[in-house]
Amino acid sequence: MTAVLSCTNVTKQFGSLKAVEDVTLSIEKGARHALIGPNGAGKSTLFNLVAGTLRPTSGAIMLDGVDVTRRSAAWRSRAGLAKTFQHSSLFLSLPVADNVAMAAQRTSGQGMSLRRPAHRLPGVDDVVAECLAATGLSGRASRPVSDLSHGERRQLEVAVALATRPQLLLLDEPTAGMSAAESGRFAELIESLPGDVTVLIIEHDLEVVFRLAERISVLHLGRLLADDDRESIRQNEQVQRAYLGDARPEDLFHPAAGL
Amino acid sequence: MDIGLLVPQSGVYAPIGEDMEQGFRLCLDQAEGQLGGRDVNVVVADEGESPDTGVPAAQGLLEDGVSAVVGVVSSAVALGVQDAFTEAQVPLVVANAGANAITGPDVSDFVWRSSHRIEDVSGSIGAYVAEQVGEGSVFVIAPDYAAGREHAAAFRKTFEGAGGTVAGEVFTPFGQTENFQPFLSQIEQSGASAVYAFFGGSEAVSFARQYNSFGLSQNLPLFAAGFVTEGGELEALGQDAEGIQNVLHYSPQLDTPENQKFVEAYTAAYEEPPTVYSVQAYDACQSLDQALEVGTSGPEIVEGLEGIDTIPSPAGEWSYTDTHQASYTYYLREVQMQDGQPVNAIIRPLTEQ
Amino acid sequence: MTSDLGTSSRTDQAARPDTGPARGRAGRAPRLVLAAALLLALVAVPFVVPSDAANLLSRILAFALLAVSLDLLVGVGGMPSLGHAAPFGVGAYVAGITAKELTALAPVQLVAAAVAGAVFSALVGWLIVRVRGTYFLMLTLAVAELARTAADQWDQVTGGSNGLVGIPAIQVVPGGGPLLLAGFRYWYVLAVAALGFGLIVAISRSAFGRSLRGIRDNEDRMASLGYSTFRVKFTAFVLAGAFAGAAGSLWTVQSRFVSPADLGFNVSAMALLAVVIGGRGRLWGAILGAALVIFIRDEVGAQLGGRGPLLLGITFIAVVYLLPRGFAGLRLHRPGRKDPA
Amino acid sequence: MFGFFSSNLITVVDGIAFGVLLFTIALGLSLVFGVMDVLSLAHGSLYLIGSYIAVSVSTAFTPTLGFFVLALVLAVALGSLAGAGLSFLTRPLASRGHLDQALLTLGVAFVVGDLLAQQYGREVRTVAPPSPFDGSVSVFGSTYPTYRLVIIAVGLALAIAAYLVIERTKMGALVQATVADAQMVRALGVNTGRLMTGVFAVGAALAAFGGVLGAPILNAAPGLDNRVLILGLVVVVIGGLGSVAGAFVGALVIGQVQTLGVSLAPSYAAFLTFGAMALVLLLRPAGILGKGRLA
Repeated sequence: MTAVLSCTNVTKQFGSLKAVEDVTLSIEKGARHALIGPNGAGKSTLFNLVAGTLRPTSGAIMLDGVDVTRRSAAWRSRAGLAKTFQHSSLFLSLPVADNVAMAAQRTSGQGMSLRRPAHRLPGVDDVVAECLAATGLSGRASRPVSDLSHGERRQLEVAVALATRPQLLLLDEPTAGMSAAESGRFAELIESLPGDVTVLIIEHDLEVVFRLAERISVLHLGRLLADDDRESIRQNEQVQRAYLGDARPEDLFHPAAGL
Repeated sequence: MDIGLLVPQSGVYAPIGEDMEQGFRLCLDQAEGQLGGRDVNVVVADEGESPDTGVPAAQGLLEDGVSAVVGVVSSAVALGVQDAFTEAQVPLVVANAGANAITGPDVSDFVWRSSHRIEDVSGSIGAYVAEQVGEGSVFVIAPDYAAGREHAAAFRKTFEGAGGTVAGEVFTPFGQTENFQPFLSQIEQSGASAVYAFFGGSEAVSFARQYNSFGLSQNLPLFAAGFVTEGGELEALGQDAEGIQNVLHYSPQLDTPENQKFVEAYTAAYEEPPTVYSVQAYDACQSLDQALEVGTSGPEIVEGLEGIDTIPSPAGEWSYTDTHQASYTYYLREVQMQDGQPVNAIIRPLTEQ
Repeated sequence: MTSDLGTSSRTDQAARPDTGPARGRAGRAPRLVLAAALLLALVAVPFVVPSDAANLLSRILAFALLAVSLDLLVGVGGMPSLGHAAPFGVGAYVAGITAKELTALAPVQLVAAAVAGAVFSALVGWLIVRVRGTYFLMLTLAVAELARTAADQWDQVTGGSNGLVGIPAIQVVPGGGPLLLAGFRYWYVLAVAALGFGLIVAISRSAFGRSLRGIRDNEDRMASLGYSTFRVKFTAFVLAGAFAGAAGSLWTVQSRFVSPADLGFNVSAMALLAVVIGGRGRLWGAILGAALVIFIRDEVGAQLGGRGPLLLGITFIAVVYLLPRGFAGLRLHRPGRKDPA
Repeated sequence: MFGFFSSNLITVVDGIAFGVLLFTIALGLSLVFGVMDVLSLAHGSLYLIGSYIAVSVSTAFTPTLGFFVLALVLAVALGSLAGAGLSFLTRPLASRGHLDQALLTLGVAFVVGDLLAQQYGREVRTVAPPSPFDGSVSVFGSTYPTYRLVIIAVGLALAIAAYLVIERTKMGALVQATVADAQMVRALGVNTGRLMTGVFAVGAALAAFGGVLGAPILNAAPGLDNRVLILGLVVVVIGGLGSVAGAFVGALVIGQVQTLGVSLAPSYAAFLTFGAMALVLLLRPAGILGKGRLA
């Protein structure tokens, strides 16, 4: 089975600071993969390198066996990569449905279409309705984004990403600021995604991490500390020290403890 | 009866517009508010600085139903509205815009000009300059727009026709040139023995002052189209203008009884001496005074204009040519200081009427 | 630094969803009736007012098309151009030259002018749309000034600073007589302006229009959704240029004269003022803005004894403070209005 | 090659004089933009106010050095006040983007232009250089007005002073930090409102100072405000918005473009200034010394 995403010796340097250093990582099709690590570990930087909003200082990034290191974010998106943003990045003056339609119309190749009114595009409204339903936003379709709560905006982020029909979905701290109930619903949503969609998630809520991810990579100070299945990471002492300091592992890795 | 007065009241040409309005109103006041025996109401519109305001302002006057329009400083505006006036059958008496084409061979019945034609201005001094420089050569400098190019061409035509040699010619970016040093340096290097220049407004002042401060005036006599040393430019230049020989069809210094009377009346009314701009508008008013005796419709006014024998202008009698152009006498003037004030002394006529 | 230069602040706009594509059809019918009534009233104008007022209305309509096309860039696309007079002037020149040298047929002039505006915008837009914000503002200004200077210098073609004169009156159909009467000219201008306005509204409501709003709100996010933001912006720039060129042709129909000043900073600034007065992104508002601007400049300003620029200056200041969202924003204060949610 | 230089040397010198004069306008524009994110189109009016102050002083008194200095002091005082006023006017628009600020300041420029024309008339007004410098000297074998050398000296001194203030003082460090990240500075508890008013006042005072300094060679007339503003904008865009060094480099470049460039390519003189700006923007969209901020 080919890797959907593979990073080879990827390094990103800002001035003298190496935000990501020599990371080699491979993610298989259909995987549910989590990226964890303390603040400042370089998780978001690595995401941006993968998504194409940043260019690596050295190393190579492949999507589906194609070298995309020099490709733009837009190109990668068209190749099936979608990313949600840590600080939600939406179209604030537009209604909720339009935010999702923006993704759907591009994916259906109608983003430049002048032919018919935007609300009569074939195939777009269905996708919008489906993605809004999947994220529980159906009732908010015509509200402006500014009316949404913080949690709803995060859901909308996911709806926008889903509307691109991604092969690889990057979720950057999707549950940050969500209530426990919202987090639970969110996990259900990810679980319900088709099996061939690969999910890579940055998450602080370890309950969500261990619920969703089969494999987990740990970043620390820009380096890849560990990359293993769920159980091995749970046991890995090096990870515990780096990630959790001196706290007792039982407390922290108990599924109900949260963080 | 409404007469439109289209002059710049805002923008860089507003001083010219003010002189024109004063000249026009003086004539009207002297006629006790009547032209051709009819009571006249003057409707003033602001021509502004460029055609994008001037053309709509002219159209606005037509829309207001005026019987005739006097004024227009910008040649572009005059050329731009001539068709509209022809179709509306409203006479336009141009009282400053100098483009040659305004009174060209195919001039409209409804377009007349009581003011100078550029070719007549710069063309009338060419032979004199050629005579002055003899074996030497002349450098020609003017702003880079239609009027500047027409002045330069008119001067060169008669100057070269009289055997003069042109050492070089340069056109400065119009409305953008404050610093003339690069051009003055070019003039010095050209080996010219004199300079002919046309400028207006702030460019005229900057050019003539810098001509002095860079020391050119010590070696190279400056000849100019008279606008360089007219009205506000002359006042601003003061001593810096002294000795500039220039050509124009009027000066308050003109020693005729008609002019003395005019200068007296004008100075009494406005506390400043008249300029060529005042006289051109004054003469436009005199033209209408004669023409309106025939009637008030457009074609009747045109008939009246066609019937004019001579206009008793302060600048000397003149008449309209076949192409509706005022035929002024052009004078060689020289800026001299009188009681600390610069004036354009009349040296001699350059043309005969 | 905000990247959404052309728009009012996000929280401002968020108070009401944009008249964007997702807007339901509910509430549209009364507006259509209103628009039809307005159009009918405009058609009837030459019957009720003296024929010369039709000239003023023609000028307003031509300028309104320019302003609405600029609003497509500024209000919908978030690209604040200070040089929209350039494609307008190019269109005006091409229309004038076509009329003089080729044909008095107005539709031919119109198409030629629109194509010229589009081609000009494509040539310069290829470079201009790569920069954003203040730099976009300055680069559009620079290009327009260069175009104006070129019109000034190229006098064999443009007539130089004296302008292009001797443009014949238009014919609308082959073999028809020239339209010398202001009322007939006005009908032609009204028809084309209404068509152009309709097309721009359609563009703004199309999928492309939605993409353009996306660019205005969040260009980076559009890129990460797979859009070529360059293509979207470039297309908008070219389309706006085409409509500006068409507006230039209408201007020429009425004034029958083109000068370099038609490409100048003043025209660009007036068009921008019309857009802001009307309310950015509310295309119909730009029409009202254009009417007010032309009325102030040509009718009131010209009679003020040289204080016209003062009046304009006060208008600029007043609009910025009192109408932050333009005329369109005034609707917000209508009591009892509900969003069509 | 040598012949080319020797015949154009005086033009290069003149380009420096013109360049440092532009610097006085561009510096204020650039700082106001960098610190307040305001593109002030009223900046040319401040210059013209300075020029008319020079006119007033030189008509009321004799053109001695003392009175010229008096004009400079008056211009700085009035300019600061006007700048503080502009800062007050633009503050409410801080969240509304550049377009609103541009329209507002353009409106202010129209109003100020009209008021100045009412006060001083629309004729060109001239100002004599201060008497000790009202002559010419020989530079590289050409006659050159002494006063332009004074402009070079004053302008360079001003540039050095600005550099020292920005680079060596605490206030300068604060300004730089605000240019780089205004939010961060605000978060650190600095009263950015006072800082912004201060920067606006200083920028405006500089422009008015430039107006007095430039009056003896550029005169004072309606419309000069626009031309000066346009040149100032071109300079800051070329140099990079918000950068002191950029304003200086941009001013010197435009100074040379307007003198040496004009003298080398007179037929294209009208295209040179905006052509240079378009070229720089295309090659280095953030200006010669810009830090790559494009939004």
